[in-house]
Amino acid sequence: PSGQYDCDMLVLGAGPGGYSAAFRAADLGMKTILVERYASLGGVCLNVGCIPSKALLHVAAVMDEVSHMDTLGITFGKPQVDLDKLRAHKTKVVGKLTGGLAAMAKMRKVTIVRGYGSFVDPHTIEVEETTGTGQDKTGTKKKISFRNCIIAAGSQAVRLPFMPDDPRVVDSTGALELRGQPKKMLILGGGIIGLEMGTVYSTLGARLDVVEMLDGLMQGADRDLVRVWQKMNTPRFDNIMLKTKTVGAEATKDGILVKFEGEQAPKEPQLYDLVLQAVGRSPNGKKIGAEKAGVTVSDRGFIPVDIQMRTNVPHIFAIGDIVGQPMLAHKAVHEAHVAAEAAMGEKSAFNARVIPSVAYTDPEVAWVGLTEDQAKAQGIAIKKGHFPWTASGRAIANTRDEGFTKLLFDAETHRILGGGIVGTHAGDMIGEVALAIEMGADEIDIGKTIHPHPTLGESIGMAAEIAHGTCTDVPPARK
Amino acid sequence: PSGQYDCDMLVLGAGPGGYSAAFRAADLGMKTILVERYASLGGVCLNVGCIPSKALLHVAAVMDEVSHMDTLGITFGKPQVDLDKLRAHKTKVVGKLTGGLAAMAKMRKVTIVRGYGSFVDPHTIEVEETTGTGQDKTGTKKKISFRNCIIAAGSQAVRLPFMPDDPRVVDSTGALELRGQPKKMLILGGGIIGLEMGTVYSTLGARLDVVEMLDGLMQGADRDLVRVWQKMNTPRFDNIMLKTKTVGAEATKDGILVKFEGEQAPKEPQLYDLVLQAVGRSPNGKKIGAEKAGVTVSDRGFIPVDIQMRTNVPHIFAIGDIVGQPMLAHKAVHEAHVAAEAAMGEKSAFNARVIPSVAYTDPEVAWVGLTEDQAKAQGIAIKKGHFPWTASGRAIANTRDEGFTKLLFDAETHRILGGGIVGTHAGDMIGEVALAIEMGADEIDIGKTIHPHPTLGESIGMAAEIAHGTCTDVPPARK
Amino acid sequence: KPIASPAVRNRAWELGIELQFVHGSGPAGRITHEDLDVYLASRGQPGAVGA
Ligand SMILES: Cc1cc2nc3c(=O)[nH]c(=O)nc-3n(C[C@H](O)[C@H](O)[C@H](O)COP(=O)(O)OP(=O)(O)OC[C@H]3O[C@@H](n4cnc5c(N)ncnc54)[C@H](O)[C@@H]3O)c2cc1C
Ligand SMILES: Cc1cc2nc3c(=O)[nH]c(=O)nc-3n(C[C@H](O)[C@H](O)[C@H](O)COP(=O)(O)OP(=O)(O)OC[C@H]3O[C@@H](n4cnc5c(N)ncnc54)[C@H](O)[C@@H]3O)c2cc1C
Repeated sequence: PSGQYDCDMLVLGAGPGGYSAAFRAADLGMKTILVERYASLGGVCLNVGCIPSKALLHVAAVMDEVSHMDTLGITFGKPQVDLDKLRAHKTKVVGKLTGGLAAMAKMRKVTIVRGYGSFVDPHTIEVEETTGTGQDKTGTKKKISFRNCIIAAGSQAVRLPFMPDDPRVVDSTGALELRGQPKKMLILGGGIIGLEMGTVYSTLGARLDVVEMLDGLMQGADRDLVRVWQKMNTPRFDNIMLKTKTVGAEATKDGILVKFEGEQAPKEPQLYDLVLQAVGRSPNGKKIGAEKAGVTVSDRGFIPVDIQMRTNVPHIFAIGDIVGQPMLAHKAVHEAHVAAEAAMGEKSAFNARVIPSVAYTDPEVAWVGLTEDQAKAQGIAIKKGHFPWTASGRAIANTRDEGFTKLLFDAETHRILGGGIVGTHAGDMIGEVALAIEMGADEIDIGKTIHPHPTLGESIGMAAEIAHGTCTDVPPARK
Repeated sequence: PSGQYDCDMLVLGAGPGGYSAAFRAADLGMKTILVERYASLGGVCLNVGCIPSKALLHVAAVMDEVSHMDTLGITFGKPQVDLDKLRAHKTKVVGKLTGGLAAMAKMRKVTIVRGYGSFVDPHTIEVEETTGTGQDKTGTKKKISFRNCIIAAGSQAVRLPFMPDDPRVVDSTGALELRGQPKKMLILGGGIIGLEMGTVYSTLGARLDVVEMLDGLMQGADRDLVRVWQKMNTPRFDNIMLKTKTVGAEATKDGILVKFEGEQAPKEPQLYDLVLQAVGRSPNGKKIGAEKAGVTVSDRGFIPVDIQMRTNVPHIFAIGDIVGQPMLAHKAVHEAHVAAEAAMGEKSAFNARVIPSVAYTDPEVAWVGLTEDQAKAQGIAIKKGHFPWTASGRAIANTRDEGFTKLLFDAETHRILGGGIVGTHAGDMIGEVALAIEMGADEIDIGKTIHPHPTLGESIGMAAEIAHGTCTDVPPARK
Repeated sequence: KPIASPAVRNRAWELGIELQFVHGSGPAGRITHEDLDVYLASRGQPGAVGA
């Protein structure tokens, strides 16, 4: 049915957004072409993001766990780390998933075109063929015409202009390469990505410094959640520098010498074996010739879209990191399905109420929907159910009772508006809170749902009972 | 307001049912007395059940995890096990929780009376004081009168009559005492409790045999879930004897010599260092003089109750293991709240649709609501969403992708009826499936709820998408 | 804000129904699929949605 075009659907970029869009389009019967500059599918998330970071974080979590086991009666020897083998493990994990994607693309008859794509007009893209493990161009170019297009070209790590070009200065991709075991590491930016990588390196032996311009780490999460993480993680850090900027850096024989300015800046420049730039990601909107297709791109490189993920050009859609915050894989996937269905003429729309966030640190920090900070700022009256894991049998049995689960309810309707969990496996449980919000559940709905004992998951039921005033696993509410 | 009685509410037994009932009653303003024969509150669950078993299972899980870490590049020495220290850890975990209960009882002004209680008439119980760590009677007796009563006297492990009285023959309580590291252990009964304890002992070095009269282990769970557990756990067992009975046992110098009969019975009697009786639990209904209060007790010792947990005597309620299956702590707690509220004159009723079950083995097995076996037996047309964890990035990153998540939907209304998860942390995630069932969610509700990536929890969203036909993380549905 | 589950919200959007005009018969006024059916029947033909 593609008629005058080479395909019904061209998807630009094969990250979680792009492959999901292409697969959905193919499943709906469209002749689909997926253009990707790199050799393997999966984009940032599978190749240099979500997945390799979690493979390493899992290993780090086990190592950290083991280091406390002697107090429980089990003593292990000091672990021997084989970096090559660890790296190979990470590569294998990534390979399993990207290999799976390639196989599924074939089953769906999605044609993969390797190369760098750039629009030449509203129905045509030019692809410059690339080769090898990077994006080296072969010089071959071809034009592909399409009836519909979904732009899923993602984002790139931001680099500070004054950072020296040196192997000891890396972004998250470089950090994931795990080239060595630095003794002293600086994390630029106190966001999730930097703190996750810091966790890995610190468990492997590095002392950490972190510098953040704002007045707290892990922005976006409520401070009470972050406080628990921070208390547990203070031993990893020599110096947490808030409201502080990096103003210069110099590569020396002994390390990277970094200068700071701001409230908590050390007077002297500091020396590091490894500097991780994790100051944010910028969208790739300006690198794909969008103007040739007539697609509007914002100054910062984002592509504005409507609730069906449609750009200003009706047959061109955009999804994922390139359309805006939050830059998260699960957002990209859900947007992808909407875009593919909308292109097919279905009335799909992106109308999820909430998108959860998770820091896969140790403990994990997960939150979804309204935060307490937002409630305060927006003057929304809330009722809180706060269940401390010191009252959770399972958390105590796991010797990890530092966490808590809190749910925020509308003070008037008692409907759940948001929630946060800090503690081990928080990320695996926040989905229930998201479902509760989407379903419009109230404190009784959640509290009267029987959660199995003893689990960490029952903390969600308990938090709802606390809000409702019926919990008997915590001290009585003061009257 | 207790008037002519010593209290408004007397609760018999301080297990999860009893303490929750007493605390709820006190929170509602009743003058409450809690009678318990043992020194510490918490009943079976906290002292010799849920909690100590999970404390040991956690340690076992870490040990098992570590044994695979060398393939990931981290090599630990062979672990040294200090049984005394491990036992002390378990005791400390239990002590934290039971100590917490005692403190909370005080805050709520719940009076604890230590002793063995037995009804003398519909408004009076006689308590024979007990002392020490067991239930030794001091000889002192006192009568306590009550306006309302909640019976929460729980259950007891069933003992096979022909089992010799020998320290090498234990029930779950004995097994939790961790007196040694047997080389060869027999588990009588293939239920959750036996398999959990077997997991602990096998990780500590025992080879396992299990004997079960029925044709499969972990009855109640769908076979596809159990199959995954069994495949992972086969290495722990020398012999899984199904459709087989134990017909005799003899204590010898070299061990307990056990004779079997049935389909998979070995011809010769087998010798074991430790025999765990885990063939079920029987309710304590016949041991409390219920007839004196006029309370009906079934032949098997259960106390029949209505939806408000009321026995045939209107001011006497019963909850927990003593009222019937499933014998689970979370059921007891929810029933407790209902009973206390009903006694207070509130219109509460136990109307949860589903009660989840979890085997805290490795991997965990969790299920809730309708099973596939039940659907088949009852002729209910279902639509299944089955998400294999081989497609889960997080499971692969954790090197634990053997699991799966399945959801069962009504074929016509698309509402969720049940679900099962096998895999690490399954128990922490099954609560979301329970909430979905209680809320009457359908496949779109769950699938369109954005779950964070990469988590094990997102497998629930994926399974719903698969049922709906919109998942792009698995191969396309065959047409 | 009217309460409705994702499936009900999606269907309402596809049908061009504004949920604030629909009576919710579920617990706490939750709008169900059946409520959408009733609304549709009373309103007649579903209208188109401006994208
Ligand atoms: C270290 C790290 C950890 C992260 N962890 C998580 C996490 O745990 N959870 C989470 O939700 N998110 C995480 N993220 C964010 C997540 O990776 C992104 O949100 C997600 O990858 C966005 O998907 P996307 O499809 O929009 O874009 P991308 O994944 O960026 O994919 C875009 C694709 O398009 C290709 N491309 C771009 N331009 C062109 C062109 N002109 N021609 C051809 N191909 C092109 C790129 O090569 C790339 O493959 C993490 C990110 C990083 C860096
Ligand atoms: C090894 C093991 C592991 C388990 N694991 C789990 C699990 O992980 N999750 C789960 O949900 N369930 C689990 N269970 C089951 C769980 O322990 C029970 O369902 C739960 O304890 C029942 O609570 P209850 O309040 O009804 O009774 P119980 O916990 O049995 O408490 C009854 C209390 O009443 C007291 N009592 C009895 N008669 C008298 C009397 N006449 N006078 C004074 N006091 C009296 C007893 O001493 C006891 O303290 C496990 C059980 C075992 C044995």
